[in-house]
Amino acid sequence: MSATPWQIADIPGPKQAHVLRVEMFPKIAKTLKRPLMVVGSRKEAFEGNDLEKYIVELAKLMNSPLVVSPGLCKNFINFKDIKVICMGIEDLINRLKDKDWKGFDDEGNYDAVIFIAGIYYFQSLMLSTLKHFAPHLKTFSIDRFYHPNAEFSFENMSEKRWIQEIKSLVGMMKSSLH
Amino acid sequence: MSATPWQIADIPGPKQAHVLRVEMFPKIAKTLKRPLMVVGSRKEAFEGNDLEKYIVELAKLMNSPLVVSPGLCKNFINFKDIKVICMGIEDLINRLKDKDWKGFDDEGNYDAVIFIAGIYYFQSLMLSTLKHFAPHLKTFSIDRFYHPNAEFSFENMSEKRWIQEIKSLVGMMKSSLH
Amino acid sequence: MATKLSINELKSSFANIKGLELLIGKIIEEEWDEIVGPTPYPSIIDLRAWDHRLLNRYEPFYSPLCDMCCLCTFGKCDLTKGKKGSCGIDIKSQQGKIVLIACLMGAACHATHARHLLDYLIKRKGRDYPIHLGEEIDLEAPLTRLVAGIKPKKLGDLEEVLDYIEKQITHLLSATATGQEANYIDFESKALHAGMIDNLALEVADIAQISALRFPKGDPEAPLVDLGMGVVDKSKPVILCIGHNVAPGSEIINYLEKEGIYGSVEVAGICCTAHDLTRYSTGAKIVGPLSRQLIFVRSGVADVMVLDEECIRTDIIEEAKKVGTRVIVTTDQLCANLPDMTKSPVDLIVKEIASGNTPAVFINNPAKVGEVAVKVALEIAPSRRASTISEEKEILNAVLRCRACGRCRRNCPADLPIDDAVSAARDKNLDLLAQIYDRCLNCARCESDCPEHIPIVSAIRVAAMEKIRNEKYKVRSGRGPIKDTEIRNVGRSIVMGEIPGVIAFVGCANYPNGNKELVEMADEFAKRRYIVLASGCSAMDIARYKDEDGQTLYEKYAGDFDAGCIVNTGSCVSNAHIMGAAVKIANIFAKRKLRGNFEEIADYILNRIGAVAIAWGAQHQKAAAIATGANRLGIPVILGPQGAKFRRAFLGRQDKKEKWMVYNARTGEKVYAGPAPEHLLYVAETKEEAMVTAARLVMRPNDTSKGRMIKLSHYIDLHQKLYGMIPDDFHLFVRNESDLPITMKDQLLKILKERKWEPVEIPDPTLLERQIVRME
Amino acid sequence: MATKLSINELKSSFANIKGLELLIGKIIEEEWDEIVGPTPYPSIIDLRAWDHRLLNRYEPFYSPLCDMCCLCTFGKCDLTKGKKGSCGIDIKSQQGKIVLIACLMGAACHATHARHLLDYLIKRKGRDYPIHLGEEIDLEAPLTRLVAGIKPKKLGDLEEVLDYIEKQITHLLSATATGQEANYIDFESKALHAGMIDNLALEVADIAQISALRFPKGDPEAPLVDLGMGVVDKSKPVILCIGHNVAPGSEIINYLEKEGIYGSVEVAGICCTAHDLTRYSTGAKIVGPLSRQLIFVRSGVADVMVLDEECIRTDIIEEAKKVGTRVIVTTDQLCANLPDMTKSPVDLIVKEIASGNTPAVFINNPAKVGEVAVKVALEIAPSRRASTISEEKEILNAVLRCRACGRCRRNCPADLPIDDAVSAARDKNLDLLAQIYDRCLNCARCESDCPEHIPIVSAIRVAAMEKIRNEKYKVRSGRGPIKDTEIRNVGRSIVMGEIPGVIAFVGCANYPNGNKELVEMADEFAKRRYIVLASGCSAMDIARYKDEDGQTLYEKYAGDFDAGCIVNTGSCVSNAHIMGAAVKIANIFAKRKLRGNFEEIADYILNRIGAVAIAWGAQHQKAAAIATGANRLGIPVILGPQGAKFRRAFLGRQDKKEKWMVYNARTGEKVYAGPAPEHLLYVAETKEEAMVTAARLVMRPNDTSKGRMIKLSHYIDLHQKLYGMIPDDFHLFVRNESDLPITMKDQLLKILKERKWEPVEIPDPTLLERQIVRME
Ligand code: SF4
Ligand code: SF4
Ligand code: SF4
Ligand code: SF4
Ligand code: SF4
Ligand code: SF4
Ligand code: SF4
Ligand code: SF4
Repeated sequence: MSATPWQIADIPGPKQAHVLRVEMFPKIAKTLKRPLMVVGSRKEAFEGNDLEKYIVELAKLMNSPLVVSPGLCKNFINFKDIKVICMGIEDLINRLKDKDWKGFDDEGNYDAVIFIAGIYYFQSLMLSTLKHFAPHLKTFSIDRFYHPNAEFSFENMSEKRWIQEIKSLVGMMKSSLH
Repeated sequence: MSATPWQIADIPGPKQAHVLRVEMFPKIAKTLKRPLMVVGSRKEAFEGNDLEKYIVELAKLMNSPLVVSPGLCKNFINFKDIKVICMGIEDLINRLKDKDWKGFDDEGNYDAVIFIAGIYYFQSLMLSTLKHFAPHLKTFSIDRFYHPNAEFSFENMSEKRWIQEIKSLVGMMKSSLH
Repeated sequence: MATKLSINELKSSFANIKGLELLIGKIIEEEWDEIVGPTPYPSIIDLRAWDHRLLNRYEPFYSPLCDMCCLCTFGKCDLTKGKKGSCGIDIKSQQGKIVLIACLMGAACHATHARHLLDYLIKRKGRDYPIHLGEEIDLEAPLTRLVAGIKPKKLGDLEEVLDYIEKQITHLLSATATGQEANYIDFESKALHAGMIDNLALEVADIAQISALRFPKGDPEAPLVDLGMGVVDKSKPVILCIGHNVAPGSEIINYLEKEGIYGSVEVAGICCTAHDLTRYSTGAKIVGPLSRQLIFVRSGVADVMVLDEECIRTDIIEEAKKVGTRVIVTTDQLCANLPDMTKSPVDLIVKEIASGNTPAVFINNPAKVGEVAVKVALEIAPSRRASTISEEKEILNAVLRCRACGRCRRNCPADLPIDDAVSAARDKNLDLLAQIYDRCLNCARCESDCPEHIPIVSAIRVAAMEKIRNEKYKVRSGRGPIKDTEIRNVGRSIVMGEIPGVIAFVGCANYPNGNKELVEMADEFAKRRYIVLASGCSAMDIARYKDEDGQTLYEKYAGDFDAGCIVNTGSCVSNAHIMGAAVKIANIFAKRKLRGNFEEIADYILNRIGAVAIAWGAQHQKAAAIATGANRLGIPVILGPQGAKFRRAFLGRQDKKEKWMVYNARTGEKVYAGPAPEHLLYVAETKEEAMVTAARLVMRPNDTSKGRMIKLSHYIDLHQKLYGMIPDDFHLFVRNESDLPITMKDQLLKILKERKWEPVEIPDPTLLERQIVRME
Repeated sequence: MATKLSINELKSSFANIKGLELLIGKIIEEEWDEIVGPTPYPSIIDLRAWDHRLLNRYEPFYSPLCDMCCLCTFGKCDLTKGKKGSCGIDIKSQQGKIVLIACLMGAACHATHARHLLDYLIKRKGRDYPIHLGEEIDLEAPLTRLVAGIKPKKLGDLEEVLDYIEKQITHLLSATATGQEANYIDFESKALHAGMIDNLALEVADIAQISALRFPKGDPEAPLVDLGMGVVDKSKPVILCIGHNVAPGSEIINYLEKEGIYGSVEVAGICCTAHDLTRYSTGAKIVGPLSRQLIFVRSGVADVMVLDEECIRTDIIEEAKKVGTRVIVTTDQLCANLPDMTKSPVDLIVKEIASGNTPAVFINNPAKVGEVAVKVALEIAPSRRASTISEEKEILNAVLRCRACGRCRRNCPADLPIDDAVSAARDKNLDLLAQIYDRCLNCARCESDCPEHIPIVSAIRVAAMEKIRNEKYKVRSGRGPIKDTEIRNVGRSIVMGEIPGVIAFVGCANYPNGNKELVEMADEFAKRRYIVLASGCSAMDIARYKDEDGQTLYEKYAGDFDAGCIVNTGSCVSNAHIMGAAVKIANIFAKRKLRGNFEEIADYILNRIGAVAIAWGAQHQKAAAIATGANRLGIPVILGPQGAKFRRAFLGRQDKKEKWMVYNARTGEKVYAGPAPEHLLYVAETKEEAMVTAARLVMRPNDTSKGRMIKLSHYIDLHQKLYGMIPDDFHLFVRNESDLPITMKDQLLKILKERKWEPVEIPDPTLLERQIVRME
């Protein structure tokens, strides 16, 4: 439960993520014009809970498409009213870092990316790429790990607590919209 | 004024110094049996103040000999009632890290080393050596910089503020003894 | 020849490279009449134009593992978000530099290994010993011919190739110093050069040992040998070899054979030395890859452990000592502060070691190692102190100290839930620990950070004891090169695309989830009648699983270089034959000239040969070098998620049409050929992604419609099966309607229409202007 | 010779190393009758026993700059306080590995530089061009004879030395990969090997260029040449060369001479290329060391900038472009993603560059570079856009944005109070900025982190403009080797200790407080009649100060290798002659055999030759390599405080008597010889400490009483002067009363008595058993 990198030696340098608390997020979310939610392939994250459902709800609330890492997209294809893109995360990051990328709707690149459920070390490096090469993007990690390479990141927490946090995040987002 | 390494990229790894506040020190000092004070060669630190005097007082209060880096020992040789050793810091550190070293009084190694007024990057590396190879020693930095490689370190502060802190440290040590 | 004799009088090891000179002249002028291409022994800049072409399409993608640089006394420099270091470098170039350093460390390993082997073999067999890889292999050294531009006939001919390699490595390393190369593109060009050099070194090493030792020579029916933690017969004296250089291990076998006691002493290996021991003798056994090293050594089963070079745990000597295993280190690569007894008499050494006075020594002479190792093993085996039940109890008692602090997990490179497993074990449930065994890398970092000093890896061993005992598998011993005849058989089908692709599983064992995923992938592709290859730790790990019938993949599939087969080429150095097979197709099937003709061949492979390597557990710098070498030759590589820590990928952009233009060699026109292959080096997060990506990356501009149809149907099918949907991008790979898989044609045509697809021409594809009007 | 001809038909650059073979035979058998010592062309392990001897006394001391390792995909691994990495490595061995990598990067630079030079010189002068260093130098290549065991007569003879070097570098680099060398002691043995190899490469490079170009040949009266930021005549076209390889620069001069316009075009240099340009032609000018690079380039004075290799700011091409300076890169070490125009016609290239279409190009041909650079300079000089007053105003305006946030200082590697200086400048006081100029490394890290994007380095330049204009100094051009005659003159006095010591100022410009301290140190030692040497950036920086009489040290002191003189050997590669001088003393004065006899000579130097190097601003990996090489040869090195970032020192322990035992060669007894020299590699925090330490480290067991008396009196005197007291440890250096300085004898005797001092014998010291009964 502290803001040290989840993997002990995952210390990139002087620039490390601001700690993101759930209650901060709805406010921040309002300032985002074209957010993109990205779901990684940490399969354990989805065991014995309804994480997919919350993620989809969140994406809808933010009006964001959902990019899902290929290892997990099967879990998401049956949801309605949400654009699910099944795409390798590295490929995605490579496009996101290109300011002139057209996005999935041909309307241009996004302004913020919200990551969840990635394999920690892989996710960390993808965030590192964006940190260094995508100054045009804000990055958020709402995974259960403190991700120093994000701009804003949840702290480390247990799987159980995290699901609670995600739930309350969805709740807060809802009430902030209404 | 924050506990980030003074030189921005001086980030050694996951283990970084606890922040030392002046008021903590007298208490800690009481637990030390054989402390050693070490003065580095950051010459600017001694300009326009009486730093030497405070350092000597502190050493006396702790009943510690004073090792002074050769660039500055001239400033210290005229003080009375204090054992001043003029010795290269790297040579000193090399002995300190040897648990079986006999010390300057042939009574064995020390149990704590208190550093002040070192050249930042050099000091940082000497502290790193002790951190890795001298588990038998506690290390303190009461310099004006946050030194991540110490076990306890002051935070970064201005030269002016620092002299104040050193003064009040001396004061507190005195009253804690009486 | 007089020249050579005068040289032999010189004692220094360096002087060995002499005596070549006249021979070279001979080969060039008399024995190989192929015209010399534009780049024999290419310098750093000779192939730079080719690299820049590749790098323009497949731009370097960096994922910095560290934001700082600490390479000189100006550092550390913080390079975050546009900041530059004191030398003026930015993060991109600095990452390019780090990648180059890694590739050079890898290439240097292979070069050194090759030099050690060659020196040893020349000493034993003579400089004139012929290079001969078997009857059906005339093209003995595709990479050497291609890169060096020579046709090596004798062991001695390979020495100049190594001279060249050492020079290139030195020059490249120089460029990594502060204030040298300034731009990431040229760092990557240099990394590609380092990779090519690495691959060349692989070939030198493997063709030398295949020629001079009694290895299988391209034999598809190379024997099945024993592999697994459970295959070692503990009732016999046990000698364990770890590393990559077969010289000491083979001398152990020689000595045993000479004494007539081979069979009564177990010779087993870990890492590539194990592969090569079984290539040398089917009586040798493979314990497993790097990821089994620590647990096996801790079992105390080995009487003597012989270490040569590469991939040896730095603390393994201490671990061996703890269980009473004696140690011999054998090369300049790992001296370990041990006393050098190379010049002492055998009996004295044996006494020193066996008595325990000097339980670990350095002997820099393979034959002597062979004799000493055997004698020591025979002497101490009767009193061997293998691990006991009381020790196992002690370990499980230690587990009770666990306070569920979680530090073990947070120090685990694979982020395995080891804390939960130890906590469960504390509560008498060993199942979780036993599960961890399958995924664990044996790295012991968990242990290293446990505040309670619980011997976690030992606990894993105890929990998985039953599994370990039953780990008995069969692997086909490494066959080495692909035969010319095989190339003739399948060359056409590969180039036309009718064999959907060649998938090679290569590299180390740093998998995200254990080796089982590797097995699943190999099985899937073999089932689909791709040609599947494997080498190194991956080739071992593919064997470490049995199907319902109790068969490993090597028993299930044949060992030919053909559709639906699985080839174990052998140890890491045998990766050369994977690259070599691609080169051979270009030469034997397509008649492209090899000699000093790198660009043309790489262009051929990139555009025509649907080969992809999957380095699912790439860990070592050697893996970085091998992969980068494959890339220069036009072969894409897929890495597992840990591979992102190499910090660099080479990614194409499907959405940028201008990047996918090729010349049509028939007309000289620039035409759009689709994103094929889409990436050169790609990190996949999961096995699903790796498989689908591989199926996509085998597509090549040159595929015939029939070939493309086959490739597409696998791609779409795998995509549907694993992702649950038809791929968004399949239309990019359809040149005309006949590319479409027949069974889905209507459905796909509809989608094509929606996507405003239009047919394009199938070119005779090339990136090289000079290929436009080809003179052959 | 027939052999050689057949080789010349081969085009590849690699083939150049052929043709040597017969020659070697000749040299060995016919031309050098010195018996071959035990270790010609030593392998990694041949000198391991010597290394272990050194390392036992001078134990590696590590100061980790980073607690983590990130070298493979298991990482990052945290190695704090006993934790091990996934490969089992601990922090000590990991640090040893990092040090070895640094030494190898350095050695590779010198090897590559040497190869480039040699290839170039052989191409110009032929393989048979004689190696000749002047009339009074018969011992032309002390390190080559010592290490390689050959006596090189012709340029071509040096090729096999480079082959050897490249092989060693490759093998050593291999040992740094994951899972290779396991113990820090053997990492350091390998680093020492790398250092020796590095020094050998230095010698090859410098004797080749001295022989084949028209450099001073050991001339103590080498001419005084111009040095400083103010020496370039801006009214002429200006060509600026940066780097280390004199080939392109010398070709610029050749072309100017050929055209008869030398003198009307300025040819100036930065870093070692500058040294070598003035060795080639006294008309060339030295701008300064690395630490002046950025400011000078920003001045826009150069019309054309020619970059070769090493120590070139990574961003300097961008900086040059900003001020309109055209750029030519010239070697494979720095291609910078620039178009390769090597094969284009000169006029086309000139047009491309001059027009600004392609303001920066790559030309890999020195002669072509010479012509192109001159033509471009002539063409664009008339319209040169040097910096203007309005730009200066703009810069000072930018300073007004300073918000005193302090980030610049916290990003400054030297921890300079640049924030205060910029703040003061904001308040119209430029003095602090001008003071910073003297200490600033020109690294621009401050700028890089300024949130207001203030061009801080430019502001420093503007503030120091007046100083810069007046920076006009004289330096003695690099003379290269020491003459045999000089060695004969002073050899005895050095070995007996009667010349108190040889102090060499070497290495880069990363000083803690600017170059002035270096000048003070050199002055002090020259005044005290030590022999002072200087090389590389240090040799430049010693010139960058004038005394009251307006003289630089080079004007004040003669250039002989003699007491109270200051020798500029030349560029970095000329460091070979510093080591070489020590070797020459052993050979010429003491008649020790050189050939392949490293151990004996190093033992001789360690015990008898009071030489110490001070690398006060050591920054580059090359500095690590050079220093480590000196260490293996028995020469101690002192680093400035930044040197701690190399992470390793070799420290002796005065207080451990058992470490200071030597054999008395006359009797075979082991005797205590005192802590002399006390350390092999030591980091001093201040110049005071460096000076006193140097005076202590020149003491050697072999000193005669007279010699020791002289050394002791300087030591005690400097200690009193700089530390304010008599040293605590002087008694350790007193063997008997006649060692005591006469003037202080009574005082010191009293102290000796207090310290319970007892006299010991002066041995004929050696660490080698086999020297005990010496056969000569
Ligand atoms: S090499 Fe460059 S970036 Fe790295 S530490 Fe040195 S100055 Fe900094
Ligand atoms: S030994 Fe296994 S469980 Fe422990 S840290 Fe390594 S991979 Fe993780
Ligand atoms: S680190 Fe040790 S005590 Fe902590 S959870 Fe892991 S096994 Fe238990
Ligand atoms: S690059 Fe590696 S060694 Fe250097 S600072 Fe970063 S983690 Fe540490
Ligand atoms: S080399 Fe060893 S310590 Fe370094 S990252 Fe790899 S496993 Fe960790
Ligand atoms: S970083 Fe810039 S704004 Fe901050 S103190 Fe330095 S010069 Fe001023
Ligand atoms: S340019 Fe000078 S002041 Fe600025 S960071 Fe570098 S050394 Fe410090
Ligand atoms: S002395 Fe150092 S900085 Fe100067 S040119 Fe040589 S290596 Fe570069």
